[in-house]
Amino acid sequence: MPDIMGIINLSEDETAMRDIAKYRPIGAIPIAGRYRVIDFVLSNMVNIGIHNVSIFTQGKSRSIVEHLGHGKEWDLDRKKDGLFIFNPYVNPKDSTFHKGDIKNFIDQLDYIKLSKQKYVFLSRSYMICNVNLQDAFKYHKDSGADITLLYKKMQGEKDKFINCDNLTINEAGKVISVGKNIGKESNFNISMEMCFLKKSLFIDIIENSISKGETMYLKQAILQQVRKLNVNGYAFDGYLGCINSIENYYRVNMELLDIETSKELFYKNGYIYTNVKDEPPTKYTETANVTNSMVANGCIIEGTVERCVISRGVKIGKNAVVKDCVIMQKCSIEEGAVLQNVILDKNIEVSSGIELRGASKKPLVIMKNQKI
Amino acid sequence: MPDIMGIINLSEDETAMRDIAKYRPIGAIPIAGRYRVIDFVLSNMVNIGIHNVSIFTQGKSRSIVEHLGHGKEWDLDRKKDGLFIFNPYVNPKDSTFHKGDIKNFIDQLDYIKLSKQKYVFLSRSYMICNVNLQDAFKYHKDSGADITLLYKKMQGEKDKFINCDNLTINEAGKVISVGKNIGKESNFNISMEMCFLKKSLFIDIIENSISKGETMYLKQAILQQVRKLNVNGYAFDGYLGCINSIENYYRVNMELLDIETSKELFYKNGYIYTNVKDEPPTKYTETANVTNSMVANGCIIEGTVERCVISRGVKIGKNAVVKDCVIMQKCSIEEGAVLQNVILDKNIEVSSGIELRGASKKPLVIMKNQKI
Amino acid sequence: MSREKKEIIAMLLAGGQGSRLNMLTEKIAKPAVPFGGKYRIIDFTLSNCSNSGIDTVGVLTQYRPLELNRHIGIGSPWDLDRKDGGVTILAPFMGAEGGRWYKGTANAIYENFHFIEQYDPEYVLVLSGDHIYKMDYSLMLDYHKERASEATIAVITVPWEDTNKFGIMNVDDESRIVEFEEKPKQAKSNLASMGIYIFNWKTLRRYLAEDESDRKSHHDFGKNIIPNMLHDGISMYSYVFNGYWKDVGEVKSLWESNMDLLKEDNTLDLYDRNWKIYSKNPVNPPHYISSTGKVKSSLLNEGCVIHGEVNNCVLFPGVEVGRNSIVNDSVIMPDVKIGENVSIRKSIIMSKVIIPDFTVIEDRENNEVVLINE
Amino acid sequence: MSREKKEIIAMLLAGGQGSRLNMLTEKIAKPAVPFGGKYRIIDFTLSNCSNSGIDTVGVLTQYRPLELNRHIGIGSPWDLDRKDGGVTILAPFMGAEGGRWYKGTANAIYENFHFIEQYDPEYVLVLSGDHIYKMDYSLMLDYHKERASEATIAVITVPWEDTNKFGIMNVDDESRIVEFEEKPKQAKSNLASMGIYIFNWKTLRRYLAEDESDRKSHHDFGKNIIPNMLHDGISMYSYVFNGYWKDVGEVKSLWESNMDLLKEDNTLDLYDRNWKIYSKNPVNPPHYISSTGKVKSSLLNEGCVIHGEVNNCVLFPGVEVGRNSIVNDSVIMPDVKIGENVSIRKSIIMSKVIIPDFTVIEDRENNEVVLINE
Repeated sequence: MPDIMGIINLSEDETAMRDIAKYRPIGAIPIAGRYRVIDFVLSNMVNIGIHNVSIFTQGKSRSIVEHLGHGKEWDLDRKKDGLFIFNPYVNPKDSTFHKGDIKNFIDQLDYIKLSKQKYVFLSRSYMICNVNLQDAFKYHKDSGADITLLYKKMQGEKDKFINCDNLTINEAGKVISVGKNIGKESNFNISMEMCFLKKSLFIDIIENSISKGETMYLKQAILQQVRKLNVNGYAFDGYLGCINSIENYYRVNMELLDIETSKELFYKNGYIYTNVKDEPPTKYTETANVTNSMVANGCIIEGTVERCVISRGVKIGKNAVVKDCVIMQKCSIEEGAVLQNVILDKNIEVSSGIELRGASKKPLVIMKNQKI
Repeated sequence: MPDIMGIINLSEDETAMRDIAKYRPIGAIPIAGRYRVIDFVLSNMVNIGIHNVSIFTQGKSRSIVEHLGHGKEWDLDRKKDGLFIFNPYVNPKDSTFHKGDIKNFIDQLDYIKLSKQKYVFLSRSYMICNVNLQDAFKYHKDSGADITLLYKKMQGEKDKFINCDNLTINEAGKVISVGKNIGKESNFNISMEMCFLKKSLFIDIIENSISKGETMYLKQAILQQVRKLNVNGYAFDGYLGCINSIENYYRVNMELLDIETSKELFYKNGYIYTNVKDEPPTKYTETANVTNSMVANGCIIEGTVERCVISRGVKIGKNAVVKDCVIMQKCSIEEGAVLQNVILDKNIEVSSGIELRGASKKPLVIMKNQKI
Repeated sequence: MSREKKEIIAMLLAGGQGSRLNMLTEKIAKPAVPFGGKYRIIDFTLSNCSNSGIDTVGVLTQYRPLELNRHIGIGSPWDLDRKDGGVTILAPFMGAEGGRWYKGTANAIYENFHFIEQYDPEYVLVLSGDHIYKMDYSLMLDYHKERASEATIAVITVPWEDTNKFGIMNVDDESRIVEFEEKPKQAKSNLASMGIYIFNWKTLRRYLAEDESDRKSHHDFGKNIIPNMLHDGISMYSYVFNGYWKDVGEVKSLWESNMDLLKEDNTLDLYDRNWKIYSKNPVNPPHYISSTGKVKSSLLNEGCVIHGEVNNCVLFPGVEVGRNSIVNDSVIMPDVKIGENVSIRKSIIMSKVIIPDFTVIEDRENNEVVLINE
Repeated sequence: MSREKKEIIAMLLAGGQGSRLNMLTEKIAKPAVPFGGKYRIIDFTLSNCSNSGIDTVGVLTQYRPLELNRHIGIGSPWDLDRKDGGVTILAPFMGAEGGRWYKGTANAIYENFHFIEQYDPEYVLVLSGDHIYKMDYSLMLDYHKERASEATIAVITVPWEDTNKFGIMNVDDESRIVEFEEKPKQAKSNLASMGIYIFNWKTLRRYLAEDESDRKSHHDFGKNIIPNMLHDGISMYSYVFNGYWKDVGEVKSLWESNMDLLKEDNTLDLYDRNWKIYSKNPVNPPHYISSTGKVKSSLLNEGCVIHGEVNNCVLFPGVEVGRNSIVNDSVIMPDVKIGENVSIRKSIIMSKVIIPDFTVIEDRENNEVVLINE
C-alpha cells in the first residue's frame, strides 16, 4: 500500500457542459454506458492501493453521494481511512457563501493533517484515462521534485483540449510555465491536472493562501508555486479523454467505439470500478440490428442501432432507428422513432414517430426525465 | 418486518442547551457515557425491524454523519432502504436559506413517495426512552386513528418537562388539544413527539403546507390536523428523559445512576445501539475509589469518583476528586484536581490543582477541546 | 428482546455434487454452475430470500466449496452482509467425537442445530440451491401461519407422465397433505414437491433428533422426516406454486432452461425491477458489437465483444466471437474466446475455453447438446 | 492487473482443540477462548493483521467452529469485511476423491492451495491463532525482502531453562538460520520460534507439494517443512521480536497472562491508540459501581454491575457482583452472575456461570487456579 492520500477536487468549470451538468457536477455525469466521469480517476487510485480518498465538492453533491455510496465498489468502505465527501460549509445564520474552492480545503485541514499518509495525489475528475499511478509516483519520488504534474504530449488534435492547461517543459523535464491551450499550436503538453506532492507541502500551500488571502482557488495557489519550487512533469502516453464541454463529452463516447481504445481504457493498468446496478443481461430480439455500438446490461433491443453508446436499462422498440447517439440509462425509444446525433440524458421516453436530429459537431442534448 | 418507514426530524430547539449544542444538534450530544441522544429513538425503531430510516437535519450535520457512519451498528447499511441523512438544500448562487424545517421535507418528497412502506413513524431525537413501538403500532392500526401520538401521563415532576407539549385527552383516548407545559399543573400528559400515521396522510400534510404556504414547521402542519382528523394518544409508562435544556441533560445523566432506571432504559424492549469505539477495558489502579458511578470503557481511573457519569477514554489521576459530574469522552483530569457539579464536554484537560464547582441545580459547563 | 432473535431463517442445501451434470461440476458444486447469462444457479434461491425479507441464510456445503465461497463472499450482492444473521457458509466440522460429513439432507440440518438455535427462530425454511424459480417465501409463510400448519411443502403441478420422477403429494380438499409417495409408478396426484419446506422449528427439531438416532434412516427429508411426520398426524399443508420452476439437474435441462429465456412467452421475467435476481457483478465495460457483428434473439452481457454472428444464444460476460464465426442455439459461459471462422451449434461451452479458428462444434448425428470443457 | 492480486496474504491456523485448556475448550476452539476482559485469543492475531495492512486472511479451522464463526462473522471489527479478500473461514471440504480432514499444519495450508492461488501472492504469512502479542508484520515483511530471504521465522528469546519446550533456532552472525531443533534437551541457543513464518509463496508451494506425497511426513511446519528447507540450503532468516508474547496453552498460563495485564510494568499496552486490539463489541451500557461497590487494581468492562468488592481481577462484559461479595485475583468471563456474600480467589469463572449466595471458591490446599464451568 503506497503512502498516499487521494484528493479529488470537483470544483470544475461546468459552463460548457450545458444541461447535463445542470443538476450534477461533471464527476457525476454518466459516460460510456455504465460509468460516471469520476470512476476513472477513483479507480486509478484504488488500483495502486490508495485507500484514503476525499472528494471536495462545490455543493451539488447529491448525485455523487448516491453514486459512490459508502465506497463499497471501490473497496473504500473502511473503518480506518476510506472515502470522505466534503461539501463547502454554509453557515445558515449569516448566509455567506465563499467564492472559490480553497475555503473547503481550509475547513477540512484537520482531516488532511490527521491522515497518516505522507504524500498527496491531487486530481480533478474530468480527465479520463487509465494511468499507472505507481509508475508516476515512483518517478515523483526518484526525481526528488516538490511537485510532479502529469501531462500528455499532444501532436495535432488541436481542438480536443481547448481551454486546458498547457505546460512548457524543459529538456530536464521541469515545468517552466503553465499557460492555456487556445487551439493554436499543434505540438503541446496538456496538463492532466493530476499531481503528486508531499502532504506537508500541500498543507503549506493551503495555509499560505489563508494568511495571504490572495487566492480563492486551490489551482491558483498551486500554480503560484511553479516558479518557486521544483515542479516536474511526468509524461503519460495512453488514451486521454477530456470532459470539459458537451462536444468533448460526445467525442469521448464516440472514441470508445474503437475497441482498441476502450480495451486500453477499461483494462490496461487495472479495472475501472463503478456502482453496480444488478441489471439482467441485455436482450436482443429477432428484429434487432445493432452494429458498431457499445451496449450496457439490462437493455431490450428490438430496433436498429448504429455507432451508439447505450446505457443500462434502455429500451429500443421495433423499427426505431438510433444512429450516432449517446443514450443514458433508462431511456425508452419507442417503435419507429428516429434519432441521430442526439445525447439523451437519463430517463427520457421518446414516443413513437418522433424524429430528433443534431449535427455531428453539435449534438442535440435532451434534458433528463422527460417524455417527448 | 413492519410496514413502517422511520423519520427523525432534528429540527429541535437548542437554545437552552448552551455550549454543548453549539457545534452539534441535540441528537449528537454525548450522553450516558457512551451514547449520543439520537441512539435511543433510532434503536427503538430498528428493534422492531424498521429498516428504512431518514434523518432530517438543520444543517449542522457533520457530527451526526460521523456518529452514524453508514448505519452499520444499527444494521442499516443496506442496498435497499437503510439510512438516509438529508440536509436542507442551500443554493449557493442565490444564497437564500429557508426558515423552518418543512422545506427540507418538500425537497425530499420523492424519497418519501418512492419508499415502499405504507406507514410513517415520525419522531424527534430529544425524548429518551426504550419503548416497544410494536405495541404502539398495533394500537394505532387497531384503533383506526389517522394519527397516534405517544405520550406519558405525568404525576408531579412539574419542572422536568417545561416547554414540552401538553396533550388534553378525552376518555376515549382522543387528543382534544395540544398546549404547552409551563410547569403549573401536577397531572398532565407529555407528548413524546413521536407519532404513527399513514404515509399518504403524511405526504398530504406536506403538500398542503406547500400549496397553502402557511406553515414553515412540520410540527405546526401536523398540529393543525388535530381538530380535523382523528388523533389518538398512546400512553407509554416507562422511563422518559427529556433533553431540552442543559439542566435536564444533567438531570437525565444523574437519573441513570439508579441501576433499575438504567436497566430499563438499556435493556427492556431491546438493546440500545451506538457507534463502537473498540475501547479497551477500563483500568482501576490500587488508588482508585469509585462509588455510585457509571463508567464506560477505555478509562484509567486512579482517583476518587462519586455520583458521576464517565465517558469512554477518560483519565482521572491520583488524588483527583470528581463528584456529581458528567465527563464526556477523552477528558483528562490530572492529579489532585477537584470537580463538583460540572459537565465537561469532550477532550478537556483539567490540570493538576484546578478546582471547578457548579451548583447542583446549575451545573458548570465547560466547552470542548480545552486545556484548563 | 435481542435483535438476534429471528422469526424465520433459511437453511439452503448446497452440498450436491450433481454428478448428472458431469463435466460442469467436476470442479464446482452444482449450485455454483453458471446460468442465464450472468447468474449462478444458487443466485435464484438467495435472491428469493433477500426479496422475501429473509435476512439469515445458512448455506450447507461440503463438496468443493471454494467457487461457491468466492461467489457468495460476505453476501453483499444479496444484501446479506448483515451484522446479525446474513449469509453463513456451514461446512462440516470436527467435534470432540471426531469429524462428521453430512450423511443426508436432514442430517446436514441436524449437524447445524447450534447455528439455528442461536437465532431462536419460530420457523425454518429449508431450501435447495439447484432450482431456477422466483418465489416470495413470505407469502408461503403467511399461508403456513394462517393454516396453523406445522410443516408446509411447496408443490407444483407436473405433467402426469413425469410424476414418476418426483416426490408426489396427495392432498385433501383443504390442501392438507394426506400421503407422500417418492417417485410413484402410479401417481394419485400430479402435485410434485419442490423441495421447499417451512417447518415450525420446535417440531422439526424433535423429528431431526429422533431421526438422528434411527440407524436405518437415510437422514433425508423426503425419505424419512416427511413420512415420519405424516405417520404421526402432524398438521401438514401443501402450498401450490404457479410459475416457472426448473430443476437443472442434467446437461440437457441446463441447456433447455437457458434457451427458455430466449422465448417470447418465457415466464421467468428477469426484467422485473421489483424482484431482481442478484449476483456477483463482473467488472467489465458494456459489451461491444462491431461493424461486422450481428446479434439476434440472444442475451448478451458486459465485456462481450462480437465480431461474428450470434443467433439464439446466451452469452456470459467477457465472451469474444471472432469475424466470420457463427454461433447458434448455444450457451457460452464466461470469458470464452471464440476465434474466427468458427461454427458452433446447440452447445454449452464452459468458462474460459478457447475455441481456435475454423473449429466446428455440433452433434450432427444425434442432435444432442454438446458440452465443451477445457 | 486485477485488484485481487495481493502482495501478501495471511493463513491463520485456528484449528487447535487445545486440550490442555481442558474445560475451556470443551465447546469452543482455543482461539475463541476469552482473554483480557473483552477479547478472544484470536483477536490479537487478527488485529495485528489489520494494523499491519494485511487485508486478506484465511482462517483454517476444523474443530467446533461455530463460536469462532460467530465471533469473526464477516470480519467487520477488524475491517476485514472486504469486497476482495477480507477474512475467509476455511473448513475442510469434500473433493471428488472424498472428504479430508486436515492432517497437520502444513497439510491444512496445502488443502487450501486454490484459496491462496486466487490471490496470486508473492508472500504467505503463516500464523497461529493462540498467542497473545502485538506485532507489526509489515516490518517483518520489509526485513524478509531486504534480506532476500525465502523463509523468515519470527523468534523470541526465552529463558534457557525453557528452551526444551520450544522449537529452537540456531543462527549465524547474520541471523541466517543454520539449524532447527524441536524441543532440544541441550539447546545451543535460546531463540524460540514463535510459529510466525513468512514464505515466498513459490518456494512454499513446492515444499508443500513434496511434503504431501511423503507418506512418512507429519505434514507439520516445525517437524517437516522447515527442516526440509534447511536441508536444501534455502535462504532462511530469523527475525527477532522484542515485546510481550505468551502462549496461553494451559489454564495456569491463561490466568497468568490475564494477571499480567494488571501489573504496572505490563508491556502489552492495550491503551495504544495506534495499535488497537479489535474485537466484537458487546451491546451494553457502561459498567456501574454502586454505593456499596469497591474496585481496585482491576479491569472492568461494559455491562458490569458491582455491589461488592473486586481486587486484582479481570472482569468481562456483563459480570454482576452482589453485595458483601469479595472477588480477588480472578478472571470472570462474560455474563457471570455472582450472588451476595460470595468469596472467590485465584479462579477462572467461565461464561454465564451463576454463583449462588454464600459460595466460597478457592483452592486453599494447593493454591492452584480454580476453573469453574457450567
